[in-house]
Amino acid sequence: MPLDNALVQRYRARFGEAVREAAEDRKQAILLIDRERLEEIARYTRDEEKFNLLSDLTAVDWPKREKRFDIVLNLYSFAHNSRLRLKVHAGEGESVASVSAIWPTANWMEREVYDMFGITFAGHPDLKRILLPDEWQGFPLRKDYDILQQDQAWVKENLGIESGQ
Amino acid sequence: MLDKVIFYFFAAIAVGSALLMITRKSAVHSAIFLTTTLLATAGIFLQLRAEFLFIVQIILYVGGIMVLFIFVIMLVNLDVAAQQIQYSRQKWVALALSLALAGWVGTMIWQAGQLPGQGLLVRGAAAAETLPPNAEAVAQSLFGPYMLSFEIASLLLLVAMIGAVVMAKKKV
Amino acid sequence: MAETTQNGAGPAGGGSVQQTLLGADELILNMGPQHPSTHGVLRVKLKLDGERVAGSECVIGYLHRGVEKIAEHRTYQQFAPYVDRMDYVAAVSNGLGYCETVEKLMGVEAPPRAKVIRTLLTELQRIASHLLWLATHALDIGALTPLFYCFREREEILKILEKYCGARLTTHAFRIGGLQYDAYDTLEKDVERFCADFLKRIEEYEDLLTGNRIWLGRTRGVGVLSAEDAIAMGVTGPVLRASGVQWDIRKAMPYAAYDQFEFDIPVGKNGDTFDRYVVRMEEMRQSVRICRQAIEKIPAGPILAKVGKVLKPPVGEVYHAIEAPKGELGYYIVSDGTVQPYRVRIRPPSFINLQAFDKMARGHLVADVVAIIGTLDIVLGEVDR
Amino acid sequence: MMNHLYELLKIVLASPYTLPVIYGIVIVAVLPLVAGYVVLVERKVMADMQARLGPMRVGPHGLLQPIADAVKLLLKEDIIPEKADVWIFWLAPIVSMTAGMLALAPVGIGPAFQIAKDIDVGILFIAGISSLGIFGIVLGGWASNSHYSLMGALRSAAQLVSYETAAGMALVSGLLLGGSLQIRTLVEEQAKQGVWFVALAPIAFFIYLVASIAETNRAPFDLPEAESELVAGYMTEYSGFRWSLYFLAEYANMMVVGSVATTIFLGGWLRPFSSVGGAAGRAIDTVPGALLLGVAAYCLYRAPKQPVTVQKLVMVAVAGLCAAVAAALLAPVFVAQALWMKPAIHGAFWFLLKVGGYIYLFMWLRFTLPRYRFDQLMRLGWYFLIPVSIVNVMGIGIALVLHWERGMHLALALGLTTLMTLVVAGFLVRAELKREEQLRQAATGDAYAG
Repeated sequence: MPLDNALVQRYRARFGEAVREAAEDRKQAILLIDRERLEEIARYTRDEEKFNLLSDLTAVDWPKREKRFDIVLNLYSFAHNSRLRLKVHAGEGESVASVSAIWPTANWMEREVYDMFGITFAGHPDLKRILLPDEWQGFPLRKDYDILQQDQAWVKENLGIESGQ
Repeated sequence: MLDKVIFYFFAAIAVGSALLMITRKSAVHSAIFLTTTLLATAGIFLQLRAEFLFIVQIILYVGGIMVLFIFVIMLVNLDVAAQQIQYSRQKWVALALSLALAGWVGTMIWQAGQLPGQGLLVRGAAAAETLPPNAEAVAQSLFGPYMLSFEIASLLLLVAMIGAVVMAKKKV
Repeated sequence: MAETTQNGAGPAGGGSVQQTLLGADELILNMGPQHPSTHGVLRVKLKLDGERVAGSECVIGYLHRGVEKIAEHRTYQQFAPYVDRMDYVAAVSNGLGYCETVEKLMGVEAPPRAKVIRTLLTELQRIASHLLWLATHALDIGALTPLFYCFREREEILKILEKYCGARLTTHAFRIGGLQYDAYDTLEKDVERFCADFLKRIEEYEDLLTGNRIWLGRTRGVGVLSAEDAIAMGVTGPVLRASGVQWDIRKAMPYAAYDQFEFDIPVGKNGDTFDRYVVRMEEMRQSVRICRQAIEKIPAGPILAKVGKVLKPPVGEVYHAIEAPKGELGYYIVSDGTVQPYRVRIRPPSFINLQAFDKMARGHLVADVVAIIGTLDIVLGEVDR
Repeated sequence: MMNHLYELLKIVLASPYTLPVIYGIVIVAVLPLVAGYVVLVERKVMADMQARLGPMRVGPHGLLQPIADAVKLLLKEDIIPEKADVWIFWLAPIVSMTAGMLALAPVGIGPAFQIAKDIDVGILFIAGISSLGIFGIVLGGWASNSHYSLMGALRSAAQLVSYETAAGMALVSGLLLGGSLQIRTLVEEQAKQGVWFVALAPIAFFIYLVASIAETNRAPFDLPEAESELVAGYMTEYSGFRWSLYFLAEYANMMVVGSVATTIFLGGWLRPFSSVGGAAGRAIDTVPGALLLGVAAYCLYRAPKQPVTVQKLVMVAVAGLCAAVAAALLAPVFVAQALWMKPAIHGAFWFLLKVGGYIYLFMWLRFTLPRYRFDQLMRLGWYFLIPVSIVNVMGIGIALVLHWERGMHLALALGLTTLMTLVVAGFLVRAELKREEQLRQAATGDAYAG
């Protein structure tokens, strides 16, 4: 259901159209914002709204949408003891501004998102695979990556077996 | 009889490992052979019932100095040095020196032959068993007649030590 | 690929270390993945300047099993046992987090009896997890004996869990919507007995370590993390509290039955290894407190809410976090209305906390690196997922 | 023919070298076994302190465990890493162990059993030779061509060099009191003065205790083998028999330092209250025998409880052994004809008992304390032990001079010395605490301290 409380109004007042939509799901506030303006909104969110803990940064893949990726930031504010979820849409090959300068903890999370979805983050200190081996081909958490699929070449070369299955 | 056997045993080890010490390429190996030489010398001291000298030789040279040697050798990477042919330039100098030394020793022995007795500097050594325990003896002579030289030597060492410390500090 | 072929000693070359010890240049020392004190298969590349750490990089992923991918191909119930395999020394907590998240997603709520029993078991699990941490941490710092004492106590807890659900380590203890098994008859008695002598035992550990000059020397001022840094690095759990931030999800956003019990949140002030030690020790005491209250008032009633055999949560998403022994354990689940979750994102505390390692290790000695890895209390199964 | 052999035998027996050679062979043959059983004891002590049973499978209460371990080690594959300096890799453990065993030569296990009887620098000999063991460690660590080994070796060497000074100073203060380097004389001095030197120079003893733990690389100073940092220190690349040689060396060294401490500070082979004679003395003399009889009785009592017949038999055998020794210990006390063997047997008993106690202390500390960090270890050595030991030695020297020249009462003079040393130590400790506090402030002040 759409959400329209003081917080949302503040955001709308400040960023206008950049706040695409504000919704509430299971009593949790969700803001969908412009990809281009993610960085400044994030900075505002941390400094003005005091959401100083980035609990989680991840992504969701919607292949049928024309901008297939959601980048999801789950924020927490010690001051208000409340959570906020920022969302950004990104299409195939579009890169998202890195927030690792704002919340250093985003460093590894963004690396993991890149590792699993192949979403690149502009301005990330060293964006490389973190969980999978560096030479791995493909991005496992994309919906078009089958669960049995894997980088056969890599497995063959490094584990000396035909297939992991 | 047994004394002689022991003596030649240790002497052989000393000379042999001394030679090996010079000929080894790897510095660590040379260090090890140097250690063996020192140990063998200590053995000769022991066979002469000079127990104090024997143990001092081991504690100071082997236990102290050689450990530091090996320490340093291990720290510095000597592979490069090992590759090169060493002492190439001083070959002739070395030869001349060794010849001179050999000549000197020869003359000494020859002179000794002039002396009455069985022709060696060592004559009529007292039966070792009858020697008094010599730790005290060494101490007596060190702090008795040789007091001054002893103190001077220790002073020298102290100076050297301080100097080393200062130099080390400078580098840091 | 280099990661798997290098071992602890590493072919980084004997030459470099020799020059380094003379202070000539920096040495890359490679700890792990096969190393006694990297707690599993963590691999740390240390840039050493002499014996001091000039920088470090954690190489992880050796245990990656693609849990989040698996989740998208299992039904909600089928996936529940998988979460136990992440932080395998605190399986109950993982299960609690997952079940509650799905319940939130479906808008059902576990009955009060179930909630209290969940809380009880989760707190026992927290004690077990902290005991394992203490054991290994002390061992890394060279104290051999606490290991066995801690395992002795942990054994008691595992026995209780085993009596409850039949499993000791990866206990699939809870079900979505409540519990499958009701509390067995002597549960209260067992827990009470455990609590009673555990409080005595924990005194013994403190006698052994807390006042010990060597222990203080090894832990005080080591791996300091200021409150600001801690928050910026997203560190949570005991590590955050040791840095002086009094934040515990059990109090901030109570879940399960924590709002019914009273307990304190221990807080450190220096944010060094010693404070983290003190905080965890105190947390164990507080957990005992909660357990004792819990066994006093386990309400009667059903243990399983009305949930169908087939779970089809309405379309939508939810993020729910609990205070796992290691820190904030969060689940972000997106539902597309089918029987399988569309996306399950797990926010593993160990993974995030490990990120602070570099900051903490800078300028310390190699020996301290071991202490710092220990004090972060990571579980690689959770880091790599 | 026969009488030729007889002549030969007579010569051999007459030669002064025969007995020592036999003793030497005995030591070399028995030491590994003893070490093995010391390990077993250590494991049992550890188990006891850690609320478990320890080895129980091989033989009753694991009595045969050492033999099983030895067999395992001998049969184990012996790995030499590539790029290792092979013959140094071979040599190193042997050096370590030879040093360890050779150092036992002048040790007097009882007045009768002493290989190098008339060696006149006994204590120096032990100190010097045992310090050679470091060669084995350093070379082994270097030859393995591995970071961990090398670091372990370097640490080990630095540690030994820096703690030998303190240990030496402590020994010197003992020697000053005894007025000789000879083992026998030292013990006889303590008998003559009717008091063990630990009572006269407690600080020296304490310093030697700490330093000797560090020298033998035992916890809390076991950094060279700190398994949580350097996998196994200088032993990392060793396996099988070679590794067991290092292990043997470590335990031989423990026995060496134990014997030295016993000889100098704990009255060697003297029994407690050695000056007491008559009925009371007799009573004390019966204690050892009674003790062993008790052990024998306990073994017999446990024997039927063993599950397997073999184990029952072994228990009985152990009991028999204890009983035999007890008989040997008791005979001289009650049978006049056997009096001549009293000093030998009782001396050996008391000596071994004391050494055992010393080693037990090592184990106790090992399972109680965490491990020092290397810089802390060095500070302890250089900033505390060495200064204190030097002050202590000077004080003792002055005290002795006062005693000899001014006729001051020895105990009083030494008491004053101890007091003075304690004061100095107190100052040092306070300075150290202050420094630590400052360091901690700095560290907590900014996270990148150091």
